[in-house]
Amino acid sequence: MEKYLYIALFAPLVGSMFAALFGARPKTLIAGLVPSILLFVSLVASSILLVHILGGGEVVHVEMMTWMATGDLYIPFGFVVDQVSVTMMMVVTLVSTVVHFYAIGYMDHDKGFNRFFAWLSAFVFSMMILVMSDNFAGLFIGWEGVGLCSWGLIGFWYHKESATWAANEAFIMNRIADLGMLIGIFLVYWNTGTLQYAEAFAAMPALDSETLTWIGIFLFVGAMGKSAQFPLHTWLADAMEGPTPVSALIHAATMVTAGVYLVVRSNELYALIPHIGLFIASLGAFVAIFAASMALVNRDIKRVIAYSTLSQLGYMFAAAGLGAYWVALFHLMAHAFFKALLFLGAGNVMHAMHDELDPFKMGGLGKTMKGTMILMTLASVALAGIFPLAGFFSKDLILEVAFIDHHFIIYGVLLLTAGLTAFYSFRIIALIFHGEDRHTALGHHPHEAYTFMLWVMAPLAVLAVIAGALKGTYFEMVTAVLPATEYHVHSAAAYWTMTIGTQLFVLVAIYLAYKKYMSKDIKIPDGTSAMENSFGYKILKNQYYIPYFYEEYLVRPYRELSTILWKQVDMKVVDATVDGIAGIIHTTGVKTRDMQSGNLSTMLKWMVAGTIGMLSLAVVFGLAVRYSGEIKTILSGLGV
Amino acid sequence: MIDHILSILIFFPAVAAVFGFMIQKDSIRAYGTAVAVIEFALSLWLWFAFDSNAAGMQFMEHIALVPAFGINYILGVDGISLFIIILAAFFTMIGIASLTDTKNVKNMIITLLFLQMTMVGVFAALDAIVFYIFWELSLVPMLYIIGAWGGPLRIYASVKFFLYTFAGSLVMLVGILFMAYFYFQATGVWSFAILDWYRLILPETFQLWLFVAFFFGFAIKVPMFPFHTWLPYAHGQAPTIGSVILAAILLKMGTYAFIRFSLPLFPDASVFFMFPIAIIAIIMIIYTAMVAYAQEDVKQVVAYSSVSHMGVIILGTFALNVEGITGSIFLMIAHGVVSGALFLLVGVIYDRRHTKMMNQFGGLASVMPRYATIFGIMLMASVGMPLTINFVGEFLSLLGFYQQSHILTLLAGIAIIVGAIYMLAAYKKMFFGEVTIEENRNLPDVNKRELIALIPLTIITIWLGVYPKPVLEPINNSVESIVQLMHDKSQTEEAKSRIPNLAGKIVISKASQEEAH
Amino acid sequence: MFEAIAFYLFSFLTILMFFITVTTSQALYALTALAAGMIFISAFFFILGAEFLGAIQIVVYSGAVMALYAFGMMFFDTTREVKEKQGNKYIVVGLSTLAAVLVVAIFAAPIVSDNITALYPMTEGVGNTQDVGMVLFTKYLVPFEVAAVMLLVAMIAGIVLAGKKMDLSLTLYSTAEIKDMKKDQEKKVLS
Amino acid sequence: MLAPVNVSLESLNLMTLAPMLIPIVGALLILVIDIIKGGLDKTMYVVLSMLFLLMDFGALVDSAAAFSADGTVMGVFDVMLIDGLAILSQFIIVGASLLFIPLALTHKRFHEYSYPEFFALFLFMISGFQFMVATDNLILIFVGLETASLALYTLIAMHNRDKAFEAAVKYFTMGALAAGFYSFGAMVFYALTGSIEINQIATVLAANNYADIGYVLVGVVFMLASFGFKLSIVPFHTWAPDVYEGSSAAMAGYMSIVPKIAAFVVAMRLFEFLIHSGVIWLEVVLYIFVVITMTAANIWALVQTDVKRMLAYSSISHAGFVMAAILIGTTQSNSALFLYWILFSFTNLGSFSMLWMSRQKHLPAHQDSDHSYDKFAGMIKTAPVAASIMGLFMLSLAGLPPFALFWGKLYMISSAVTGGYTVLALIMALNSAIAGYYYLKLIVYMFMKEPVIGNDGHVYVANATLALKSIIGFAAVGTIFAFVALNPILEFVTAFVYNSGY
Amino acid sequence: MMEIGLNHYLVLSTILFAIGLIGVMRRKNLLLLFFATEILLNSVNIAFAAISHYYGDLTGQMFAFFVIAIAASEVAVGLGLLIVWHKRHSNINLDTLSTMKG
Repeated sequence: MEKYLYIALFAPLVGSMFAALFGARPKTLIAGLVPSILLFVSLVASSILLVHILGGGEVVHVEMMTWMATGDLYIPFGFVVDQVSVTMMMVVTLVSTVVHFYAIGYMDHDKGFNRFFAWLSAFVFSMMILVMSDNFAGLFIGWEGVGLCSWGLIGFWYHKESATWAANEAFIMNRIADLGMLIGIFLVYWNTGTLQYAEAFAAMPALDSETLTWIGIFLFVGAMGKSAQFPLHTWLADAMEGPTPVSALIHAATMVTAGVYLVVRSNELYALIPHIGLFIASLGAFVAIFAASMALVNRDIKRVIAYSTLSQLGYMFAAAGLGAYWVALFHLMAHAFFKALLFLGAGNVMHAMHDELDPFKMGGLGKTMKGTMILMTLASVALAGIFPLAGFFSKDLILEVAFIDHHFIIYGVLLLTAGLTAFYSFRIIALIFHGEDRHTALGHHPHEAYTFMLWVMAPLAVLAVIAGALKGTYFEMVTAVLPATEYHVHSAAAYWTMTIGTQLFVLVAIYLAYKKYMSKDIKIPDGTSAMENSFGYKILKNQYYIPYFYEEYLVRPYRELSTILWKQVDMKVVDATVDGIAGIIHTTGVKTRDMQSGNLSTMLKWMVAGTIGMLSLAVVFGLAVRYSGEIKTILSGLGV
Repeated sequence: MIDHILSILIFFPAVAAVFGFMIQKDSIRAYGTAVAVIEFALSLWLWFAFDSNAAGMQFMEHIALVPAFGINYILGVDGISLFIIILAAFFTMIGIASLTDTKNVKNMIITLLFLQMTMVGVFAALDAIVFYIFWELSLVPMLYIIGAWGGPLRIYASVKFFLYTFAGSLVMLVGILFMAYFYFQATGVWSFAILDWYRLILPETFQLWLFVAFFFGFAIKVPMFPFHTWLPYAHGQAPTIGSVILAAILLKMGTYAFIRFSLPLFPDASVFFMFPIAIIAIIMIIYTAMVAYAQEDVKQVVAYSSVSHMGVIILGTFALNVEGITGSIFLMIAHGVVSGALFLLVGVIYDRRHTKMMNQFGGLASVMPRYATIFGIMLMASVGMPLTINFVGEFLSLLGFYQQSHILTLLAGIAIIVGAIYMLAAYKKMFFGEVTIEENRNLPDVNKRELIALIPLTIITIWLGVYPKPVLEPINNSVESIVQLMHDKSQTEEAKSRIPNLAGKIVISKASQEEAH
Repeated sequence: MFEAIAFYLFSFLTILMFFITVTTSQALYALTALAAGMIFISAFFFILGAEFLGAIQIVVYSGAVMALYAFGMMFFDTTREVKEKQGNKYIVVGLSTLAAVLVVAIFAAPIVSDNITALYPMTEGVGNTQDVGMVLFTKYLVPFEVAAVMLLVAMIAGIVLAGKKMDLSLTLYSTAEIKDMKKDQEKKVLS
Repeated sequence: MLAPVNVSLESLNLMTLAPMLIPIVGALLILVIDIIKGGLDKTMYVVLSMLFLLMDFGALVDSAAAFSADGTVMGVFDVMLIDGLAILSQFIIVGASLLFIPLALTHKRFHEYSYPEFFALFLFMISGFQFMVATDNLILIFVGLETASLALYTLIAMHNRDKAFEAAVKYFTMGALAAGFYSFGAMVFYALTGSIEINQIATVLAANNYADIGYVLVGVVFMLASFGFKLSIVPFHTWAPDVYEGSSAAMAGYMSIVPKIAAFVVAMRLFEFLIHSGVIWLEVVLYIFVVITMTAANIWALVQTDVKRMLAYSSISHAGFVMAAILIGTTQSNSALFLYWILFSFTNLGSFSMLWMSRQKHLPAHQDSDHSYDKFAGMIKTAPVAASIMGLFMLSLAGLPPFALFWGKLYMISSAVTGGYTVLALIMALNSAIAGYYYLKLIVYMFMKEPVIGNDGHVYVANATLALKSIIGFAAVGTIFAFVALNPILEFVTAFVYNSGY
Repeated sequence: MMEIGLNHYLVLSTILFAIGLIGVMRRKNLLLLFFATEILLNSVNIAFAAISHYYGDLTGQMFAFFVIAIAASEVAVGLGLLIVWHKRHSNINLDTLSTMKG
């Protein structure tokens, strides 16, 4: 089995390096094909491992070599393939394989073709490390690796100011979170004396809850960054500057879910600190509705999808926080499929519309782009959680979890969010594919994407449909490592009312969306309509003014402070002091050199003066000695 | 021969330099390269012959110099100094090999060889006076390099560099003499041998004063926060090769000296001053990082960034436990490699455009992709990306200090954020965006001579990032012995508790946990 | 009694003379006053029973030194009034009076003269000159010889400085010039 | 009636006079030769005086052996006092003179060397200094001092330029004043103790344990004043810069070493016992003087524009630095004084000789003084070897290891540390840092600036002859490899100083 | 008061010394300045003679003797220097010798 593990792990790396060889050259198809094929190999290897695990085979655990070893610290490159990681591996390899093949078509005309694949495969490699590592340090490697690759990929079109800015923003925000993560790792090490998951978690129950709380918090801070949880969420929307396949792979399916993975991975820790779990859940719920609300009004397809991703991550955290780790993981998987699908579809649309992203400028694309329409609709349905697609099983399960754990507020929020989700997903579907044709006016002549691109999207579509059916087997599998808590509403009646209620609610939302956005008189908003000027709309449009806040109160002050520190403090204070000392000495020299007037008479006077000076000192001293007794008495009289 | 390998390492370049005067101008470059290669080979041989499992000093040499005053010529290496010596040899080699065409290159190369002698000498010396000799002597060639080949402000910069460090080390000299005097009082014989001093246990008050005296010399060299202002000038004005060696090796003398002198000689004082120094280190980290962010000259960015990194090194050193000190030593090497490479890279662009102002660039990524790639790798190394050499050092240093204080480590950890900020900003300014300035349209990409220097550095950066073991292991062994020594010598309760006792394995000091939360 | 009168008289005169020497603007007065002062000092020597010293004083100073100075004065013709633009007088006067006051303040106190043993006591009934001679040529033989050397040095110095063509600079002359300079010297010698 | 004196020649042990007599004989010989056959070339006289100096050196070696065999020797009615200090200082005096006299063999012709009297006076001067250090009798000290000084004034004047005369006159006049101070001080001591032999004075003062301290202090004050003049202690230093500038570089270098060591020895004899017998006042005053002299001289040297003048101030500062030894007054410090001075003489003579070698007869237009800094601009390009050697001397003066003077500083500061003068040690260290600046200034000019137009570098070696070159080479080698000879010197010095009870 | 003791002589010599100092400081004409130095030495001589008289010890006279010798030789050298200077500048005012300063 180990060789499969290594294949699964290193195939992407090889692919990446291969592509990198062509890095500086103009487009060469081979540079795209080889990595994709290698990824497929990796996919196969992963599936073999999956089968192995499913077949109740023991966990594959290898230790490749030592990384760091000093003092008591011992960090190997160790990899483990257990039920959890194999799930992630499957998701990662599958989605990325699809995305790779898709990208061969998508990046067809891009001059950075080769570079793109180098980055993309590198990303997959780091992601594999992230999920397969058997210790926190390894996790951190992957953690940073994916951050790096996402930096490179968001800023892929580096000549675009916005793109590079978004890239740096993403990187730095992640860095902030990573610090938290690092601290968490330190805490783990100094308290358990190891960074291996197994030993560390084994040692944790012995620790006092305070320490555990801190560990939990810091690790979760790390997770927040990667999974773009509030308040570190702004980068995700901006990250849409990257090529769409990237958004599909990184910012929907895999990287952003790393945070969830971390929480799931450390379930044994969070099981010990339920209060933190509750906090996570609440934050998740909040983010879910928060992001969904922003998605409602946004006029950029990708950003809408991005926000929906965000809100889905909220769901996952809610689940994980409530201790339903397997549910979270399940939703992660399902979400990966349909969200990737959605993004790739959006990619097609963008291609068709020459990177036009405003759905209001589209409409009626359904006629020309039937395939894409079907796929995206499927995905949206799945996302909305309509029976029997994947979303239904995973998402409603989370609702149930919330309900059953009697966290009714969370439940309510999530339920509402479900409606919103449906609404905004179909809002864009409607705007893009149905209704009036608004684009020819703008001189766009849309065309369907290459067929092979549609075909490679097919597997995702399939999974988006059938994923729900796998629930049982999946449950069997992961509960081997995750707490196997069945979630069943006590009374069947309640269950049915709930389920059906939810379904109806969602359907209503979809209906509303269609009703509103298929109407003939949809105009391209020009900021005049009453709604656009309404307060709520503005707030949502400006993402609650959070980016503005960051820019105004964090970024700019930092920049200005830096300049001040340099120009004022460093130059004018610290350095000036040093030069000042030298200057003082020098000026003293210039001032006092006149003593050497060169006039003999003055010289003689100086000599005499010196003598006199000494003499007077001598007299004082002599008198002091002679009358020391008296002086003492006087001083004592003075009370000295 | 292997018994005198250190003497050979030290004096071979010097002798070669003296002969260099006879060499004809055009062939001096080849000569210099050859000498440097031989030197590097010798240093590799040293590594090969070095017994990684032994903690103590190896290849010791002992020649009486002034026995009447206890001054002897004592050399030796342990895991701590070994790699810095190799690094010195390495950088001199690639420095000379990749030396761009400069006016009177002959003097330059001869100077470099002398400089190499002093560098190796500092790290190999085990007698305080011999150490001091090389320490001071190293100023002269650098003074000349900056002053003769530097930029417009070169004279100001070089003189500032010289006098600043000179003043500091004179205070240190007084400290050395005091130390020797205390040893004399204790034993009745004069001795400047560091290993003898290790055996001397001083009362805490003495330790404090001596610590301060030494601190001045080291802190200015490092340079630590209030004393750092000579560095930007020196770097800003120095020619590429100068900045490379300055950043890669000369700065390390200070941090090395902390580990060689301050910690083992004054364990109690080290503990006493741990938090003040940690705070200074944190100021270095954050403050200089912000200053670096404000720079307009890319070389200044790198210069300030190295101050920021030195802060992390200091922090690791004063973690006073194996993880931290090992980390800091490793980070010395790492920072040497990375900042050296960065300065070389800046030199590359400077040779092409004769400006270092970032607003003069932009969009270089499309013009010089290879250059951009290598720069990117080094940049990522410098911001401490895992699997690059820097990460190992930073991780261990911070990890180590975390045992002492959680809050301070948290603050120091901001390094990874601010570091990313200024580095990415600089990279963005230089490489991203459209090409705006005409001259930049068709700049040649990195040429062979530059690659000679850059490729090995890149390889090392990745290799030691992925597999630091061969370096980490010898360091670890030596550090363990030093930490144990410190623990045994320390007298105050505080120190005993802060400095782990390796005889009975590390116990997490509850105290440090309390004040964390 | 007599001694006291003599002391006060001569000290008054000496002080007066020397004061004139340092204050007058007439070089001639200064010279004369100095000479007179010297002679008065020798009077002190006689009072104190150091006849030999007194004699030397008169011979050397009033004879040799004064002659030298007189010659010098003529040479520099400073006989007429010398104009000296004075700097700040107060410094001068202040400093010196201060000095006097300070030292006097100390010297007014008697010296504790225990433990003081005359190493070379004056022998009774012997002329001071013999006495001096005795000590001079035993104990102080070496200083005496060295003093001789010193005088020789002074003589050579005087000759070199004042005599031997110090007015023209051999440094700046060319070798040729120096050659014929030598030549006509030899001519002088022959003729 | 006086009893006839009868003393056995043995009791006189006249051998103690040998070292001083040799130069005198030499001087007289030179004079005689000149009378018999005038117009001989200077080389003959140079070699002759070197021979006599060598003989003198041999005699010193002999007496050194005698000393290490059976300690201090008094001679000739106990006027002569041959102890360790005397021998060490004479070694320095004669050695430095040996290094100095070949500097007369310049390539260009200079006025003074065309006089045989020059060499005669030179030898007289040496013997004067030797007498000065080889006795504790204030009279002989005075006479020796004057002999030397008078000769020295003449030697300076014989350089025969306006500045030289000016220097000589200034030096002479202040010297006369200093002589007055000296005699007054001696008088006070005599009045106090009825003796003019230092050890006698010490015993008497100790006997009536400094009863009238006032008198003692007055005496000390005037002595300090006169020796302060000789040692150029601020504020008695004012002659030094002008005299150094006025006289020829070689002479200046010589003056910075020989007269001072002589004065140091006397000061040591005179003040150490006072300090040890707890005259706090003296300790305080010396402390002040040391610090002021070091610092002020350094600061003034910073702002000089002429190298020779800068070196003048620097040697003032060095003198102050060494003065600390007398203040500290331990065996270590006293041996440090000699060690320092030996090393200093190498370096300083070397650097002054470099100036001497570059001496032009006529000032070029762009130069305002003989050795202005910009004269040396870009020297490395035109005369690399000379520049390197000069740089070497500068670094050594700055106290950069491992060059000669570093060891002196090291040992001196160490003695301050061991003597308990911590603050002083720090001040000394920091002063070396300040001093670094102006030595560096010259290096900057030589190595980092562009040469003046039309300077082909010949000017730096215009005066060079084999003699000068070998002297400089000798000095350079001594400066670099000082650490080799350090141990024997240190042991030798320490032994001698210790055995003569200091 | 009428009894003349050692102190009287010391005070006298001090006063004379002070006068000498005044001369040294205020004289600008070198020749006259040398006069002042002579005064310094002489004032000391008186004291020496007096001390040797009161202690009945000859050393003082010896010292005075040598001081006289020194004074004489100083005069010789001093005048020599003056002559040279005067030959070149035809004055002996010390304000003229201040070409070197700073």
